[in-house]
Amino acid sequence: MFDYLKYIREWNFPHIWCSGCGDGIVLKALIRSIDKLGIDRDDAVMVSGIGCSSRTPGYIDINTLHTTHGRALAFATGVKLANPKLHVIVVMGDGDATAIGGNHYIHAARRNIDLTVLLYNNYIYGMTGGQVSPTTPRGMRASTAPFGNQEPPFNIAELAKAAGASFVARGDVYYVQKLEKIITRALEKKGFSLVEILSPCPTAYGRRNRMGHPVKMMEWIRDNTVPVAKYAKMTPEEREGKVCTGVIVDLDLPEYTEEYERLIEKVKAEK
Amino acid sequence: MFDYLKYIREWNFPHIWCSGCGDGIVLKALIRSIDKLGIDRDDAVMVSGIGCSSRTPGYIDINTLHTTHGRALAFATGVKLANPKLHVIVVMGDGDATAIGGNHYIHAARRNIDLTVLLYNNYIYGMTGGQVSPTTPRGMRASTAPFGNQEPPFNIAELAKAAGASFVARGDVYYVQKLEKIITRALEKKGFSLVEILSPCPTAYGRRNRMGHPVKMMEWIRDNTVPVAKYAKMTPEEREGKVCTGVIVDLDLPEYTEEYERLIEKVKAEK
Amino acid sequence: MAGDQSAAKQPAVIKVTVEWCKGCEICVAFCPKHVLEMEGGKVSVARPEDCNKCMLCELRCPDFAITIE
Amino acid sequence: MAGDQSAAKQPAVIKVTVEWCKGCEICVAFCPKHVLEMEGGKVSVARPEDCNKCMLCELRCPDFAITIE
Amino acid sequence: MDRYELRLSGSGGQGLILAGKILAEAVVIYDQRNAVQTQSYGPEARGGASKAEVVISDGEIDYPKATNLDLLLSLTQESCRKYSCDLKKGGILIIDSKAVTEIPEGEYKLYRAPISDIAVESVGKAVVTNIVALGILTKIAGVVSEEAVRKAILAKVPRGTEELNMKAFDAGLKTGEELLAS
Amino acid sequence: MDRYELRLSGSGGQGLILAGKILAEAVVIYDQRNAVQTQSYGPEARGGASKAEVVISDGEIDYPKATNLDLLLSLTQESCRKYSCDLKKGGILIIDSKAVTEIPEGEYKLYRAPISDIAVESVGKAVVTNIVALGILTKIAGVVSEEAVRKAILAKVPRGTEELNMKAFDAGLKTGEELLAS
Amino acid sequence: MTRKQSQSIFMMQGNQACAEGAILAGCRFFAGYPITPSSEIAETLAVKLPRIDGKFIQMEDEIGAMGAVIGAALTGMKAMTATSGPGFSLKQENIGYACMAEVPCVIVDVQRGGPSTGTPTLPAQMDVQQARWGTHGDHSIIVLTASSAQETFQNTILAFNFAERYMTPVILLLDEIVAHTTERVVLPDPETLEIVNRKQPAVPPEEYLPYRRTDDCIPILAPFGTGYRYNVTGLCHNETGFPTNTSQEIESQIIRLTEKIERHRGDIERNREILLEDADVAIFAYGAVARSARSAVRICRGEGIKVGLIEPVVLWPFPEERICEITGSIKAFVVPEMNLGQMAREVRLASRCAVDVHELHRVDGEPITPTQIADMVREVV
Amino acid sequence: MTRKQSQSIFMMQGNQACAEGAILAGCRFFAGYPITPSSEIAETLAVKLPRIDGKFIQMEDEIGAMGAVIGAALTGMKAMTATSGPGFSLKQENIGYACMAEVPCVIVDVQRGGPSTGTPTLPAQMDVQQARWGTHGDHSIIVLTASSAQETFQNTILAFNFAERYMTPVILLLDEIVAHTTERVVLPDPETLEIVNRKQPAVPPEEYLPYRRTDDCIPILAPFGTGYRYNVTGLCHNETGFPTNTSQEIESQIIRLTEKIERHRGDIERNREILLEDADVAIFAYGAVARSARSAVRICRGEGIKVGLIEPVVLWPFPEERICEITGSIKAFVVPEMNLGQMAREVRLASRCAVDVHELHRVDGEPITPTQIADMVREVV
Ligand SMILES: Cc1ncc(C[n+]2csc(CCOP(=O)(O)OP(=O)(O)O)c2C)c(N)n1
Ligand SMILES: Cc1ncc(C[n+]2csc(CCOP(=O)(O)OP(=O)(O)O)c2C)c(N)n1
Ligand code: SF4
Ligand code: SF4
Ligand code: SF4
Ligand code: SF4
Ligand code: SF4
Ligand code: SF4
Ligand SMILES: [Mg+2]
Ligand SMILES: [Mg+2]
Repeated sequence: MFDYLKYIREWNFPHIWCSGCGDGIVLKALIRSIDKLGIDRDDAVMVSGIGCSSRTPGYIDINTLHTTHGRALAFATGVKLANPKLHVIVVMGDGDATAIGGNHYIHAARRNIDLTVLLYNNYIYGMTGGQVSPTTPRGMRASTAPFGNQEPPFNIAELAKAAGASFVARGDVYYVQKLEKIITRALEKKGFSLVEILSPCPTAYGRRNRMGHPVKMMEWIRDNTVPVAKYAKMTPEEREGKVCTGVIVDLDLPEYTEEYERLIEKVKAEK
Repeated sequence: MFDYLKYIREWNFPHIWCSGCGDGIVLKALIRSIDKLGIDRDDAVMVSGIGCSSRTPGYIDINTLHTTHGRALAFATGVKLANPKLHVIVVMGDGDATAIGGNHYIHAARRNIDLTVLLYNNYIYGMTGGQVSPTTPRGMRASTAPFGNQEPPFNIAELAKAAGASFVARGDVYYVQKLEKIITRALEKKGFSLVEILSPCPTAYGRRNRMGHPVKMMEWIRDNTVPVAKYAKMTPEEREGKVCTGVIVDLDLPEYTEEYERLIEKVKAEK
Repeated sequence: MAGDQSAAKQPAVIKVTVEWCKGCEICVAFCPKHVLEMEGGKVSVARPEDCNKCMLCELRCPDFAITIE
Repeated sequence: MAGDQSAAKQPAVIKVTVEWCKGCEICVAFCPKHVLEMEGGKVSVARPEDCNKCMLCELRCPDFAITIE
Repeated sequence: MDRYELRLSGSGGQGLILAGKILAEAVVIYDQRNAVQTQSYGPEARGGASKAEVVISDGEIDYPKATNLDLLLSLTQESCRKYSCDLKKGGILIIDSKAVTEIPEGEYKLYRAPISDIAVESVGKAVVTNIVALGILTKIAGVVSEEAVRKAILAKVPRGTEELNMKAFDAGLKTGEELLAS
Repeated sequence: MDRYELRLSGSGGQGLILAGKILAEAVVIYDQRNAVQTQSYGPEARGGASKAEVVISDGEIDYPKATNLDLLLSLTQESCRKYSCDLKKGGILIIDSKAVTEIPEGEYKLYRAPISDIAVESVGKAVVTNIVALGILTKIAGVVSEEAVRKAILAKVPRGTEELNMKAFDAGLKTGEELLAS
Repeated sequence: MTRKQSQSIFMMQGNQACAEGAILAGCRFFAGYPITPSSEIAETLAVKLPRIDGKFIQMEDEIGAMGAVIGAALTGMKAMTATSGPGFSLKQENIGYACMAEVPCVIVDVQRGGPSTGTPTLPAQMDVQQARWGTHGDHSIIVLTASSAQETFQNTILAFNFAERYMTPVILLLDEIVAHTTERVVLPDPETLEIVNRKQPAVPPEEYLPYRRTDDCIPILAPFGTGYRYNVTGLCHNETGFPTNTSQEIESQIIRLTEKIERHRGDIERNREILLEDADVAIFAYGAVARSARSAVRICRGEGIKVGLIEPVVLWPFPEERICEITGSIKAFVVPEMNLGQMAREVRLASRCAVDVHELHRVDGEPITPTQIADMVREVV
Repeated sequence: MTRKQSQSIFMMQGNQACAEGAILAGCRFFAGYPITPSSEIAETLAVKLPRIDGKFIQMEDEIGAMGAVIGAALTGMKAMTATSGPGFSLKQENIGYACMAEVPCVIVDVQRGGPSTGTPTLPAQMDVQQARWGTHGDHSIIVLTASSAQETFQNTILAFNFAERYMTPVILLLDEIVAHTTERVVLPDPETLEIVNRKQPAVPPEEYLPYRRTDDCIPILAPFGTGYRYNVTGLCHNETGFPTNTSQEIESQIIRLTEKIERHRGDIERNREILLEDADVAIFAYGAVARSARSAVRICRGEGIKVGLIEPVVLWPFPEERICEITGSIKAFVVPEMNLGQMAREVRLASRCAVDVHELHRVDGEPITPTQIADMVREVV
């Protein structure tokens, strides 16, 4: 039996997430990965922004930092650069990371700084009650897209890739064992590691889009995700409406804080 | 003889740019493109951020809006959405567009809003005296990278592409006729059109990096740019240190303000 | 798959932390053995003997409310 | 290329706005015909008769300081 | 009437905010008296205890919050525990008898009915519990006309659910009548 | 000395800021008196007129800007035109006689020398014009010791250019001497 | 929001009333970024604007929203954004731009408790000094408030009118109580509303100077695209709109930015006053607290206590003169606020410290009650 | 910067002196974004920090820089950022976070004229009210200033000491003149400097409460990675650091944020005073203007005018009591500022309007001269 209690802040439970919210499922997968890798809780830091997903730090018993909306990666950059020995895990929602936080997102990826980023994508602003997000698919409804969203969404993973991330993957809370494996790989990777996670929001997204019941949202994930390898072989028509999951990028690139240590050595040698 | 005087604010000349600064060369190419397309000066708006390149609005006799650092695209989005009949040209430096302005950059590209973006890339913060930029190549010196830049630079064009831009191109001020053609195509394109332009800064970049003389910087561009088609055929080793120029992306995608007009029609019909 | 079999032999202990269960039905809907049911808005273990210890309910419960021993 | 030839025949009028010229030497360095020279930190038209009206000096002058007619 | 304060409480998702809005609109738009309606936002509103308040008056309503309740409706044990202390002496407490088993002490008039069961029985759906409660409350409080509430319900519920809601409201009215009579 | 104000002016890129810094350091670090140095930033500093100011005193220097000049050095016509009005009566004006042809009116002592030509003649490079000017000024102003300036130059110029700059400084000193003598 | 058939009586939240006011004021452009407790303003306009050829856009962040609003305003549109504390902080740089470039627009800040994320869903009035001083550099600014949905409706219109008349960003400061209380709002016949539209140039383009120094200190900015090609910048600029480094021009501009508001205090200042004539004690209250203050006045007057109330509709420029006048006839001020005394310091300054100013602070996320205020009034008397 | 061999006398700009002070104060982390007239601080530290195992990072923007500074500070490092007006506006949201979460750090704002881009290279003192009120929500903050390179060096150290002692962001407000004037700076023997380091928990992790309510109101935050696992948030929180919605906890936190500064005014306030004992007129001046004021005092005293000078080193909390005391013995204040009277209003408030406060404004990008001040003093006498 896996002992979650060791890793959670039991006194804060039950958590604030709605019935059927995927965020709790992700938290559990993360906990199992941390346990598997034997990461010391004292050396682990979780940094989050603002949003439902960003409330995760309240529930995990490591060093936790709940910052301002969109800025988690900036704070995390400070934490990691100041003390490269810490494992820094960054938790953000789609709005947090790619709307207001978009700039820190591409820059942290560019620097390839060793942060493990869990980006909970529920296609909506959950915390504030269902406004449209840069990841809301076209045509879907949100409180600020009452006639259906007319903006094209970001491909979060492609963006990280173009910006320079060394590890980019996508998982979901239906195929949760696969998610756990991906998170484990991301934690192991030295460099900016992005894991986009499809995590349903039945309350703010589901209800407005005929998926009010958590089970319906899980089914949607089950039926519309495709493993990367298979996705690669699909035609554009077949890809329509499908989301690929798995590891998309895994490159060996110089990591920022290691490069910085090298710089320090060089400069001190010159002096 | 081409009559630049028709398009410039003569009373502000000579301009503030340093001797050999590429920004004036770009301005001239833009003016010729505007002239060629017969764009009415009254209907054209130039929006810029803050930086040397962003001082361009002072010199061209159209509607001009010199905004805050990094925010030109946000202001431009307001201008264009409020009055889609206006031709909106956005002028930014590499720092302006991709450092502080990175978020607006990816979002304007994602929305594919009809803006013609001239991004003057001189690999440095010119205006403030030579600090490192997100486009400064590795190893090059800047006042805030005194030991050589250890951060990997953005590929500006790839970023726009990943974010969703419908037109992405790169030009330079040595091959200035080609630049003019690219700008003309960008102006004609309906949608977010990015033209990255290599424009030398001998003062803040060149001097620090053994290219203090404007002619040296022009030679560098001449010798290190490669047309897209040729670049595509090069090996990774051959590509090392080279920059490809030409049109990189040209797609037909729905344009934001047109989509918005469609939304209005739909909503009004429903009412 | 000897391990599986021996595990299957030992009946599963399915623990529910009722105060934490928010009744999302996810565990119920995706239990391959239909072990679980909803009752009064919370999960209830209807047929523990059918459980194959696949752990899926535990893995997918968002509320840390169900565990398999 | 009749056009080119006839153009070449008519001698070029190279106009320099001295107050605007900042002496960057770009026009001088890349003039294919070595028509231009630097003098006292500004451009000067040394050999107008050699000009082939390629326009490159005008196109590349950052300061709107040189034009070819 | 100087000031009549109601609080509808239960858990997030029970539709009490909507019920509060309907009540306030009934008073203002259809009974043409004055009312203001407020509600709890925030983490409270998600999952935990949730509340909507309506203050009714014939004059201006300066202070919009209900602090000295004339009537408290509680659909959950938690909300009942949390809010009953705000009831004024002699006030009215309406509870869902299935959900609230621990009855708070105090000088008030208690009315209990299996409200959500009534919803299921009357129209087969628990989602209309809020409307049933509204019917009970309309009858018992006597501060708003049935007609006004009826109109307000029709104006605010999703198209296609009017009949369902009317049935639920009627069931509530009937229950209220019985409670008053007993 | 109570307060001695100098301004070194010319165009951006002529190295006058560096000259100002050298002068101030010579006074403070090597002559162990007090000096403050300021300069123009901004668009002015790019291309147009550029200036560096040094205020020298034996006491505290409160107001750091030079407004009532004891000495003005001008290497361009533009800067001379712009700044000569700030010269105090009886002050010193040193100009590059090649660049400044229009001499402003006023009660001051004028010294002219083809400063940039001297630079080219002495070491073959116009870049040391600022150091030549520093030599002239050191001689003429008499507010800082030659030794101090010499040390300050050595401390501030790029490694490998020390000899060059010493030559230029010497050429300046010589010119200054001649000017004083004439 | 439901409408009564015969009359124009509606039930709506302050946030919805704000959106309705904006539309009637002529607002046709909204750029925002969601944030509690302001989001209903955006959500209402997202539905309503496209129906009347208006534009709604949710930007990537608050900074972008403020930028887009300014851009839209320069095309001649009336434009607005709405936010709460954290977003208000982010908008400050571009609000300063709007001050500097003199671009009319309206910024709504529905205050929450703070600093930082603070208490996102609880009421507070902690941004009143920030509204005045939040951006860098010297400037003046008009800040309005409201105590009910009805007033929110009216003052939103007033905010647009001030923006257009004085060519300046105008801030409407609301609190969570006003924003989220659903109450009766009477919408007047649009014909009866006074709507101000910014001046248009009276001269041809050749003679046009956007920032011409006029008697009223207010510039005339032609909408982009109407043939007047000029430059707009956040740098100090002269009458032409081009950057300047000349001291006189810099000075004249900076002073004018403040002057154009200060000089028109008479037109801008608006206070609602209750029973001040014979009052010994004056309560100074605004926003939702003013509602409680009204009750407190009623309670105290019932007990024979001579207490009155001044409710400023315009918080900035602060009603200095009126406070000074009132000071002459009273013995003390009582200033209840959902902060630690941010406006009380202004009352003190304006009263020239001639009478005692008693501060009543509440910063626990709960509204100030009539009883609390009445208690303090009793204590003071 | 050149060093004299035998003694520690250097010639440096205020900006360089700031960087030197930071290093001696123990700062080992700088995150910034370039902006005139502050960039030399970053540039100096970019060279120096790596040599002493420190970290320098140029972030993508000012918001990110402020975030990185807070993150670094939570690992136990002393961290700093530097900016000017536009960047200072952008940092406000995260400065508020540092206030709320009580994270020690130093923010340098080298003021320019404004609002907006304004006059990037010209001196001004227009952000003094913003430094106090720039972020949303109620809070208190410590703001220092300096009038010379030497003082900049010293006050940078003081800023770090205050930050560490009071667990709060501290702002150092400079002006372009101080920042860019190269002058003599004597660097003391590092051994002689008083350096404050934040307290470490004295209890084991099980008993540790990061925001425990202590007598001095100051929390003890263990560096991340040292075995004390706790939560840091910008939401209102209780002693444990977890978010709260309880009114008592919210109130106690908000009040404590102000109390922890207010209660230690005695330790924090620092004024430099010249000839105030017998003065009829007191000049109140800070930053570069204080230099001119000193000359003005000398000039006026030379003419027999009894004038003195108070130069606050700490602008906020404002030296209310001292000003009040001085008010008792003088006839008038003269307050010269490179703004439109931002501190003069504080002097007026603190003096309880008991004496006249004469304001001298200069907003044209030129420094205030000794003559100007002396003229006004003469007028006033
Ligand atoms: C500066 C700022 N702007 C806006 C907000 C309001 N806000 C809080 S969370 C959020 C978005 C949440 O969406 P997402 O990041 O997708 O997280 P989710 O709740 O969906 O997990 C917003 C807009 C804020 N707190 N701060
Ligand atoms: C908010 C803000 N931060 C910083 C600055 C200072 N600043 C002005 S221009 C600039 C960068 C200029 O670099 P780039 O955008 O590449 O333009 P260039 O001058 O090289 O053309 C910076 C950092 C500013 N004006 N505003
Ligand atoms: S609103 Fe959505 S994202 Fe937030 S807790 Fe509820 S289900 Fe999860
Ligand atoms: S500093 Fe560089 S970018 Fe700026 S004007 Fe000079 S050469 Fe051009
Ligand atoms: S372990 Fe598997 S079979 Fe057993 S109850 Fe859970 S989901 Fe059903
Ligand atoms: S998945 Fe968890 S919360 Fe959902 S019903 Fe099952 S036990 Fe309850
Ligand atoms: S037109 Fe061509 S050939 Fe003639 S001067 Fe110019 S560059 Fe030389
Ligand atoms: S290119 Fe233009 S500015 Fe440069 S030297 Fe030639 S004419 Fe002068
Ligand atoms: Mg989301
Ligand atoms: Mg650049």
